Order: sequence, then structure tokens, then C-alpha cells
Amino acid sequence: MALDNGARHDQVGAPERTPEVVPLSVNVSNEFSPGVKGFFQKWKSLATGIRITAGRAAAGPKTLRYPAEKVTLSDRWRGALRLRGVLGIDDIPILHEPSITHNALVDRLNREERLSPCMGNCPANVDARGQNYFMAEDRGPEAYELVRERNIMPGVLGRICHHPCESACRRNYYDEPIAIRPLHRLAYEAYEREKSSRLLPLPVTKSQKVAVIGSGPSGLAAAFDLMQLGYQVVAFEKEDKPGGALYSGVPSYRLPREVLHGEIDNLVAMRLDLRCGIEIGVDVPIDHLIGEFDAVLIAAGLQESRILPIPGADAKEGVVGALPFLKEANWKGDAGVKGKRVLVIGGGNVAVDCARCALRVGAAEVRLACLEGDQEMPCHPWEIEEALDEGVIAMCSLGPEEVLTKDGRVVGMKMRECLSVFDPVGRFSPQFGDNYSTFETDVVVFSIGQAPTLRDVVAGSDLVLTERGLLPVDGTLFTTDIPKVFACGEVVTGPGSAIGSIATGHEAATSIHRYLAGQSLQEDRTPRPVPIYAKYEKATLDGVEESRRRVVMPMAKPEARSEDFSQVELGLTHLEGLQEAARCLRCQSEVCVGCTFCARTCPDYAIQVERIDDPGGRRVTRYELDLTKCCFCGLCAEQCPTDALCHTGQYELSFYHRDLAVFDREEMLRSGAGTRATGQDGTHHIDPEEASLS
Amino acid sequence: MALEVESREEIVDERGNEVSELVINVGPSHPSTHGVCRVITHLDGEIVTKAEPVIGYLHRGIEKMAENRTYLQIVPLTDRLDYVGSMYSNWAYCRAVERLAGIRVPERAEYLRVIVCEMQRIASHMMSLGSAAGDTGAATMFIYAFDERERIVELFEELCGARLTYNYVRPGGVSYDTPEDWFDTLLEFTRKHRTALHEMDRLFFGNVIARGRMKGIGVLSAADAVGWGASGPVARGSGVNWDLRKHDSYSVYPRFDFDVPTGSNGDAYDRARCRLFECFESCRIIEQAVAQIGEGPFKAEGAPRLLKPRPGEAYDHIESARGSLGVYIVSDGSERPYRVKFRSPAFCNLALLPLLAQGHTLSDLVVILGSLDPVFGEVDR
Amino acid sequence: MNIQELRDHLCGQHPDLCPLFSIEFGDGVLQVDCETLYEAAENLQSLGFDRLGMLTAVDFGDHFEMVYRLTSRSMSVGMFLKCAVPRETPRTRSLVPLWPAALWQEREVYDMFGIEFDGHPDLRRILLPPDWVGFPLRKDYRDDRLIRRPDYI
Amino acid sequence: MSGSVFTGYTGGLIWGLGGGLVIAIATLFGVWWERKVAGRIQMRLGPQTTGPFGLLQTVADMVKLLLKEDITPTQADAPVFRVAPLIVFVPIAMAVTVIPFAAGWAPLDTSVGMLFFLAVPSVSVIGILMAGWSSGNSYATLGGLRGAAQMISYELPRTLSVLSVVLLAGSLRPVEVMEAWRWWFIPLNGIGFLVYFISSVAECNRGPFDIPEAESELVAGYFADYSGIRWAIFMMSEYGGVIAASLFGAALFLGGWAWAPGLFGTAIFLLLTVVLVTAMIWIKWTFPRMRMDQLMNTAWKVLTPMALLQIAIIGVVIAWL
Repeated sequence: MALDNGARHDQVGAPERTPEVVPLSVNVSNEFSPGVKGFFQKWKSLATGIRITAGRAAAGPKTLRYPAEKVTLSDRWRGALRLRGVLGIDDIPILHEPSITHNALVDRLNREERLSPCMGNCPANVDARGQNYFMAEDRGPEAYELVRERNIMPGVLGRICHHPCESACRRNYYDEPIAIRPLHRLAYEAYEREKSSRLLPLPVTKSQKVAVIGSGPSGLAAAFDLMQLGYQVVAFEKEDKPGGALYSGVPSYRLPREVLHGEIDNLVAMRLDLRCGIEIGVDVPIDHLIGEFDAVLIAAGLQESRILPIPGADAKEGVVGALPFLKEANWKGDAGVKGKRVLVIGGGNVAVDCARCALRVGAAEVRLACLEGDQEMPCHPWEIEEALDEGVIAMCSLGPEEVLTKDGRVVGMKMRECLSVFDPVGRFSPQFGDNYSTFETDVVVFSIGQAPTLRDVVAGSDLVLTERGLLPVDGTLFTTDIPKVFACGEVVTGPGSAIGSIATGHEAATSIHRYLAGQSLQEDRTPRPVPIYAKYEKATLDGVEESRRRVVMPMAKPEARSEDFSQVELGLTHLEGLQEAARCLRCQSEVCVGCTFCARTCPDYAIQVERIDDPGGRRVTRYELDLTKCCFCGLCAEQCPTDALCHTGQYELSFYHRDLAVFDREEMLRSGAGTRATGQDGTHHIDPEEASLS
Repeated sequence: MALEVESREEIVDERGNEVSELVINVGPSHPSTHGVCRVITHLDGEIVTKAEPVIGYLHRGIEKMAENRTYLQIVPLTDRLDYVGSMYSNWAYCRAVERLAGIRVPERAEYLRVIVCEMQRIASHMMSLGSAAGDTGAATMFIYAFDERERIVELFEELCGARLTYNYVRPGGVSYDTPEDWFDTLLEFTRKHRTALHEMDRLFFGNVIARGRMKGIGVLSAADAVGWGASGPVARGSGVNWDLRKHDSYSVYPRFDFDVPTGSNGDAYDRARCRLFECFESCRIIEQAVAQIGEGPFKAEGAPRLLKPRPGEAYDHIESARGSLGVYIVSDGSERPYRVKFRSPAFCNLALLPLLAQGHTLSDLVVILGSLDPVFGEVDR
Repeated sequence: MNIQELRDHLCGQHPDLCPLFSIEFGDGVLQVDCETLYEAAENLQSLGFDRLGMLTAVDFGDHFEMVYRLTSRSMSVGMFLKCAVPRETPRTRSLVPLWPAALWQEREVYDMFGIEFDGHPDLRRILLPPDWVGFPLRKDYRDDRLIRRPDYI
Repeated sequence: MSGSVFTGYTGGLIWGLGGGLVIAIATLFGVWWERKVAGRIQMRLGPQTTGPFGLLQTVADMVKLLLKEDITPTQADAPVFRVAPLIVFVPIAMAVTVIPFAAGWAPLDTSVGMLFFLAVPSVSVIGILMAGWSSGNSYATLGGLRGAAQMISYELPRTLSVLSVVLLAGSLRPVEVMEAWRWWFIPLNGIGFLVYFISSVAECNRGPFDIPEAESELVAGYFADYSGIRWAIFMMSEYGGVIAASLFGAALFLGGWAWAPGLFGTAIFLLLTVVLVTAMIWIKWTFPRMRMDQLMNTAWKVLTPMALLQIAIIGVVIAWL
């Protein structure tokens, strides 16, 4: 296409691809008219110019009179960098305010953007950041006590928790998350060693008495909170041994019984009145408790396994619910499946537990069938992985159709192909296909959910259950229809995690305390805040130095561990624990831990960080920012996980000597107002030679 | 004799007359070179017989530095390319990285990018117009234009904390969401800015002296503009309708209604006035974008902190205030690019200077240089 | 016009270039021999690629790759033209006669990679001083003044 | 007053020194005023912290300039380089002496006062040429040459425009011209005043005719290499020229003290001068700079014919009277 000088755009270069946006012409050429008219236009243009400048002059000056009308800087201003605190110099704010105001505290921290992601993501807001600090300092018992504030049994949860803290750990984006859960376990072990000096009965300071029905995690959490506040607490347990679901439901290869009972013994040593073998509603009517105690907390948990009402499910032999199955396996070490083929229906954690237990009690072949596809199984991925290692056969996308029986004995299971489990909105609405398959099996374990059995408990009282057998409970205050009676745990939330139950226990304890103290229950009871931080994809590990990697939890060999109920996770050594805890970034604590991420992200290599990790003397030994290299891009402050590194509004940076422009650790800690640059800190008269020596 | 003898050369013109030629260095430190450019100028009297730009005084080897930095660390480097229009270099680079790494950018981020880049266009054009006016001696027009630019820079400061090197656009989105009431301030600005633009148009572009200084100066034909790779207002001033926002409509630009101002004479006046008119169009785009922008994330979720794109190469370009700004990245799959090339429009436009300046006077040389609007951070890289 | 249409168009007009054309990462790439680069560029220019947008080189260790980004205003499409230059004899033909835009860009490539362009009217260093030793964007370039990157990422 | 020290050679010396002093002081005020006006036009405040309304700012600047090192470039032709600023300044200081400040009084009341005012400042051209040439700098040389061409060109329309007043008043002695001045001189001399004003601006090298300095092209033109007090003398000459031209224009074209008797008339005269100075400042800060050829075109093709037209009109008027 020929292009002539002055060719108009509509002849050239009109795009074919987007014909609807062919540009309009705005021609900018601008000529004076020819002849006399143009002559006057020319003179007029001069007059116009004078008029415009006169107009601007009349409009008045826009200058700001400095400093009277000092310009305010944007709060995003990227001035010189400062550190709010440095490890080894500044104290670390740890959550050790009374647990009862914990929610308000978490709320406040969240507002101040000082809530760490691990703490924010934990249902009970366990201060993992503080635990890691104590652990790195080799102060295990203190770590234990700190964790116990919000997590009643660190030794137990250190083995069975599904650790939402680790999923939220910011180290995920850099390399690997901190092993927070194994550190709980180490903290417990350290505490056990020093128990004799630390474990003291809690004083009773209040006259009121509280009864707790059930000794599961939620009930014990509430009991501990109330005991700390000086109440006298009595816990009733229906079984012979305390622990609730932890005792009956969690297999001992995950949670050794001596750990569970050790923890509960600690509570008893702290003056918990634990009465086992008393079933409320059977042995003692609940009305009796309501009359005798000032408050009653129902933390009875879920007792009943649901069984699908499909043909054949009522077979006399071979169909069993998950809870009875686990109870049998846990208590007796034999569930009557030795040498048999077991089919577990369900894809949750309990189902996996059933499958793994079945292997351990001698089943010949264990299959796990679930509705969901292999990517969307509700159990935790590490659980199913371990189960597969041990020899469980997982069959996904299969729905139970019929239990095939022969003479009242189970002989097989007919399954139907499941196309999808959830509808587009996310509701449970399975769609089935037309493919059927049949498996031969001797025992079918249904692990498709649990339900509470409260009829006996509430019998004879004013408490009324719903049609589905549930107790109507307020979701944030955990009050029931009767003012004196509260409820917590899975009774309220339905099947959930241990740590989630514990969280409800703490909340219920708050309500009970306020009820007994005559305070308003409602005040400050906002739903727990979940902090929102920038999310990134999990980091890949290539190129990450060995020293930055997460410690590897030693595991028993798969072939060995399916034999018996001995522990699968073998635990970390003391030294590994120290190193692992030192990896913690102490997110949002506003104290620099010397993680070097600022130095790594600096485009100009202006930052140099060094630290030492000796327990008891952990400190950042060197933090140097070379302002002559700094380009004020702000990437370092964005990367800083602790928020210790921040920008100031200070930007007038001039120095007598180049060395003064290198900010060392002490200089970085000064506030922006009094620095070398402003001459306010008294060091501005430093002799340059002296400065270069120092 | 006081004068340097070697700066004068005796040459013979085509008619055989001896011509005394004066060679002077315009720059590298000269008020009108818009940076550190040196133009070796051969003068016959006041007429420029040959003008040879010597560049590289601001060469920092950014392409070399980029090979040694991670993908995120390069973003602050791109700020320093076109320091009058940092947002463009940010965006062009991020587009290439996103193309390479397959990152999808949320819609709000795209809108924010368009808004800041159109603001940047106004700021950059104000700088260019102001200094072009300053080159012709109109100091007040210079101040008026910079006053407009100041308003934008203040908005940028509120948005991302920096006034010049923003480091705002990141692979996968932008670094901050807008502060409260920011859009209101912005719309207030565009409203006032239109009035100011009209005023500046009459004050400077209507002025008989300014027209005399700029009309017919440094005429670039459309064919030359295409062949020499000119882009942006330099090409459009010659009537070449070439605007990537229309012709390779990227991001959310197809959703906006705007025109492309073009000149017909290809002289310094048309180039400069193109810029003025583009500010009107930018105001239109900003207003439409503010009306259309919705809530949502401003950063792609799930992008890794340490980018490691697949091995391969990507080229992407955007229409910066100076023309088509392209970024070519070759990746070898590691966290650092193997090669980064910035196709800078100012570099290609500046190559036109010898062609345009020849035969004009020394006074016109600075006007022509100003109308090419080179930013030497981008020319030298 | 999209890349597929461009390929069809190119194959229709210049069947000899067709096998050299490939689509990589959403961009059309015409990989030619450096001997035939000039002719290929000339063909593309007559096909409607009127702008030489970018011109650069990449050092791949054993050879240099010249990368030309061509854009067509009439077709609204861009593509790459590439050729491999041997490292031992880094010479190729200049495209200045076709596009004056190559004038400075080829100087820059010469400056940074040491690739020489036959037919370039004024092949000198452009960004670096005339007395500079070495070609900095070559991967084997060494300079004591370069600040070493710290070991960590 | 014959025999007084205020006449003859001693008188010339005294009035010349006095004129220099007046110009120096007026320059301080003029620079301050320009900065204030320019600031206002550009939506700024101008000097404001040194002294009341920043009045002492220029004094402080002057002190600074006096204290600065006086640099002579090695390439420069030193004697010429050093003397050039004085050759620029002295004629302008001299020119002030013939201005009729009050009724019947001018410091140097001579019968060729008009010619004296027009001719003596032209000597500055030589100083500008000397400064430009002796600096040993191509930019300065170009600036000097431009300055010479410009000032010589604008001498012509300026002289012609003054001629019309002389014709009307019938005298070359400024005091007598003022005594003959009537208000209808203003409309009659309208074109002449415009020509005088524009060519005065050009004569003083002020924007939009500041081509010899042309900061954006020639950096600072003929005084690019000057520093300290020598540079200040150039600046004083520029402002002195502005003030002298405004004084002269206010007297001849706007009536000066003729509007009112006694000192009151002098006050009006000074006020009119300030108005003219302000107008010059305003023009400088509003318009772009012209190019050399456009400047020459304006002088020869626009202003000179206009001045001739004015003379023709006056001629007709005189003939008709």
C-alpha cells in the first residue's frame, strides 16, 4: 500500500481484525486562515495568550507555604526503610493474656494486622508463633504451657491434629511450612520431663461449681478454662476411661493411649474432678446436675454411626458402623475381621482410620469405596497416602447400591458409578451413572457420618431435642434453651476436627464464666476473624538450600506398621525440633527474625542479613542496608513476613560520608524522625574516619 | 585566537565555494537535550548541515542486569527505563512475563493497569509538551503542563507510594488496590484537566510565534515514518494511523471508545499537538474505565512468589506514550530470564533526528529533538 | 488476521517459505538460513510487512540467533523472522536497504553481540564507548567490574 | 547653572555614576518585580522569605554573586573577556542621564538628548560581540553574533518610531519634547509606540526576542562563560535596558510628568514606567521565543514599514496643522 506524505489514516492501516473499532480521525493540524483574516488571527493569538496568563495570575498561586502547609505523605510512601524490631534486641509479643478474652485479643491483633496466618487459620487460634519461639529457645515447657492456653492437650493434638496452621504457614510460599504439629509433641515431651516442678493444682477461688458431661477434647478444654478461672469443675464420663472420641475413635497407632491419659492425668493433677463410668441420663438424671451445679455443659460428642438404608444393610452379620468398629479395634485389638475381606464405605478421615485399623486387626484385604473422585476425597491427602502405603485399596467414584447378603451374612457389595458428587453450587447432590460393579466382601463398614445420641442425656429435663435428635444451640454463645445449660463440641458442630471442638469448648467456657459472673454474654462475641493475606502458589523446591527445608518426620516402615498399633510417626529429635522451630518466620510479629527474604528479593543486593541460632541466644547479628544501593522499590518490605521492615516517610537522605549511608542494625531500629540523615540522633557529628573504622 | 581552531572545518559546497563549517556539541549537558544526549552538530552559519546523535551516556546495561535477576526483581529495573512513563515499562514487561508463565490477570487489575497507564500517558505528554514549550522559550507553558503532571504524580503517590519509579504493575496484577476516594479524585482531575488542555492549546498551539517555530519544522513523511520504525505520536503526526491500542487491541482496550489523533503535515507542530489531543482521549478512556471497573482481586491468586516460566520465548508490546514498547523475553526455565530485550520506541524515534534536522537552523534542532520526545533512560537502557 | 490465516496467506504467496514457518507460543516464526534472510525479508515486505519493529539477537552458546519482529499494518499481524548466525563468523546481511529502522538497531546488536552486518552504512558501537573491549550481552562476556550476584536466590 | 560641578565633564561623570547607581538599585527592584510577576503568572508565589515580600532576595543574590569566584576560561581572550561586561553596562547607565524626570529637568539636559539616548546604548552591541567572541566558546560566539545582528536591526525601527515624536514636538532636547507634549500625542503615536515598545524589548534581548541568550538553544549565549559579578553586570545591563527603555517610552509616548505638575507628575511618570516594565515582563513570560530569521523578518518587514507609516502620518498631520 502506497503511503504518501499526509496520507490520511482512513486510507492506511485500518485493522481487519477489529473492524468495529476503526479509529475516527482527529486531525491535529491547525492553520491560520490565509490573507487578512489570518493577519488578525495572528495578533489575536497574542492577545489570547496574555488573557490566559492573566487569568491564571488572577486565579491565585497554588504554591504551598512550607512548612506551614506541609505536604502530607501518602501512607504508602516508599521512603527510607526501618525495622520495627530485631530478634535479640526486642521482646516478642506472645499471646499470654487471659484465655477468656482470647477472642477479643485475636480480633485486636487482626485489626492491627499482627495476627499470624497460622494463628488466624487455627480454629482455636493456637499461638504457634509463640510456641516456635520458645521451642527455638529450647524452652519446651513454656511452649507447652503457651499452647495449652488454647489447645488443651498439645501432646494429643500434636499427633492427630489436621494442622490448618501448617497449611496457612507463609513459608509455603518460600519453601515448606514449619512442622508446627510435631513441635507440639516435642513440647509435650519437654513438659513431661519437668512436670514435677510445673504441674500444680489450680486454686479454687470461686464458689460456683460446673458440671461437664463428657471428657472429650471440647469438654476438657472448657473444664480447663473454667478451672483456671477458679471454678470447681466436675467432668462425667460414661466410659471407664476418659478421652471421649480421642479414646474410642482415634486409633492408637496415631495416638498412643499413654499420651492421652498422661494429658488427662495432668488435668486431674490440676484439680479436675473426673468421674468415669457415670452415664448422665442413665446413672444420674440431668435434672439432678442442673439442680446441684451452677452450670452444666453438655459435651457428649457423637456416639452413633449412620448406616445407609440400602437393601441388605440390615444384615445380621457383616454390616457395622464406623464408631463401633473403631471402638472394638481400639479397645480389644480385634474387631472380628481377622482373615476377612473388609469394605469400608466412605471417604473421610474416619473411613481411612477404619481401613487402617482393619489392616492392623488382621483383615485379609481392605478396600475403601467412596463417592468422590480421587482428587476430591474429603479425607486429608496425607492420610490416604499413608493408608495406600500400608496396602489399602482405594476405589473412587462408586456409590453403594446394595449389600449382597446370603443367609443374613454379607457376601458382597453392589456399587454404582458416581458421576459427580456436588452440584455446581457446591451442594451435596450425587449423580449416578449406569455402570454397576460388584465386589465380594465379608464385612461392610459404613463410615458415612455420625450422629449424637442425646435422648438419654436430656431425658427428664426441660431440654427439647429437634426431630433429628439434635440439641438446639446458639452457634456463637453455645447456650441452650435452659440458661444454666450450655453445649459444645461435636454435639453442636456435627462431625469435625478435634481442634474445632476445642475451639467451641473455649467459647462455651467464656459463656459460662460470663453467665456465672452475671456479665453480658453478647459483648465482643464476634465470629472469629480469619485474616486475609496475599496468597501465592506453593513454592517449588528446586534451588532451595538444604538448610531452608522442613525437617522430615521419620515414619515407621509401611510393611511393619500395618502389623500392629504401634505409632506410625516416630517423632523428631530434640535438635531437629530446635532447628525446625528456628525456621519460623514469626509472621506479623514486627520483629525481624533474620529470615533473609528481604535480602533475597532485593534487586540491588543492598541488604545483608546474618543471624545465629544458638538456643538462648538467638539473634540477628547483622542487618545492613546500603542506602547508596537502595532503589526504594519496596519489594523487601512487601516480602517481609514479620512486617518488621517498613517504609518511613523520610526521604531527605544526605550524609557526610558514604559509610554513614550504610544503615546498620541499630540505625535501622531508630524511628524515622531521629536518624543520621536528619541529624537528630546525635551521631551526625561523627568523624568520617572514625565512622569508617567502626 | 580564542576559538578552538579544530572545531572549524573548511569544506567546499557543491558550487565550489568554500564554506566554513562550525562543529558544536549540543549536549551531553545541555538544557534542551531532555537528558544526556549529545548531538554533534555541523553548522553552516546557523543552518545544520549534519546532526549526529551520540547516545549511551545513560546506558546502564539493564538488559544485561536483567539476565542476572529474578523475574520480580526486574520490575524495579523497568521503572528506570522510561522514567517519565514507568508504568508502561512495568506493564509491557509484565505482559511478556504473564504470556510466558501463562498467568491470567484478574479483570480489576487489567482495568487498574489501563487507568494508571492512561494517567501515565497524560503525565508523560504533559512532560513532553512542557519541555517542548520550554525549548521554544515558553517557560510559563512549561509550568502549566508540569502543574497538570503534578496532579497525576500525586495520585500515583497515593496509589503506590512513589512519584516516579512506581514498581506498580507486577506479573499477575498490580501491587496495591486503590485507596478510598481515589477514583473520585481522579475523575475530578480529568474534568479539570480538559479545561487546562483547552487553555494550553490556545496559549501555545494557537500562538503565532509557537506556530512559526514549529510548523514546517522537521517534516517526516508517512513513508519514512513507517520505514524508520517510528511509532507513537511521531508516526501519528505524519498521518500514519498506528496505535497498538486499536490495531493490536490488548487488555481491556476494545471496551473503550476513543479516537486516535493524527496529523497531516508530519512536522514538529503536528507531533506535539497529537500529544495534546491524546490527553483528551486518555481522559475519555479513564472516565470509561472508572465507570466500568468492578470489584474483585487486584492480583492473580496462586501465582508463585518465585516465577519460573516454561522454557521458551514471548514478545508483547503496548502503546506507550512514546510509541510501541515491546519486550522480548527468552526463558530457559530457571528463575531468571535468559535474555530480555526492550524494544524502546524512543530509541527508534531518535534515529530519525539526523534525517529531520538537516537543513534547519540550530534553534530548530532543539525543537525537533523535543518533538521526538526521547527519554534517555529508554533510549540508552 | 490471525496466525493461521497468515500462514495460509504466506504459503499461497511463497510456497518455498512455507515449510520454514512454524507457530510457537502463539507467534508466527519464520526460521530461515542467514544466506536467504535478506530475500525472505524482501518477500515478507512485499507481502505487506511494512514495519521492522524489533531487531535483536540471542546468544545460545553455540550460535547466535538473530530475531526480527515484523509487523504488518494492513494485516494487523506480527511475526518473527529468525536466522542462526554461527558464533565463529558472526556475519549476516544488513536489512537497512529494506527498512532504515535497522540502522540503529543493527548497530546496537553489533555493539552488544559483535555480529557484523554486511551492507550496513555505518557500523559502529552505539551505546558503549568506541574503545570498549568485548561484547557484553554474549554469555561468555567477563568483566571485573560486574558486581557478583550473591549465592542465594 | 554654568560653572556648577553638575555641568561639563565633571557633571557627566557625576551624572553617569549616579545613573549607574540608580540603574543598579532599580535592577534589584526590577529583578524582584519580575520574579514576583512571573511567579504570579505561573501560579507561584515568587520570593517571599527574605525580607518583607521577599524584597531582600535580590540583595542577597547580589551579595552572593559578588562573593562568587570570578572565572576566566582558559580558552578566553582574557582582557577582552574581562572588559566586555562594562562596555555593555556603561552605555546603558549613561543613557539614563538624559531622561526628563521632572518638569523642566533632566540630569543631563542636552540639545541632542534624543539622539544621545538612541545612540549611546547601541555601543553595548560591541560589548556583546566582545563577550561572545572572547569567551572562546562556540555557543557564546553564536550568541554574540546573533546579539549584534538583532540589536543593529532593531535600532532602525526604534529610531524611526522616536522620530515621530521628535517631529511632533519639534525638538531633540527631551525636556523641550516633554514641554511640547499634549495628550493627543497618544492616539497619534499609537503605531509608533507599538513599534517603539516591541523594538525596545528586542533591543534589551528580552523574551520573546531573547535570541542571543536563548537558554534552550545556546545555553546562555554570549555570557555563557561568565560567572559572579561579571555575569551580574550583564544581568544589570539587561534590566537597566528594560528600565531605561520604559522610562524613555513612558516619557515620550505616554506623557511622563506632563500629566500633572511638580513631583506629582514625576510620580505618575514612574508609575507609567512600572506599567511598561510589567508589560515587558508579562510578554516575556507568556510567549515563546522567536527564531533568528523570524526576528529579522519582524524587524525589517513589519516594524520598519510600520514606523515609516507612522512618520508619514505625523508628516501629514504636521502639514495639515
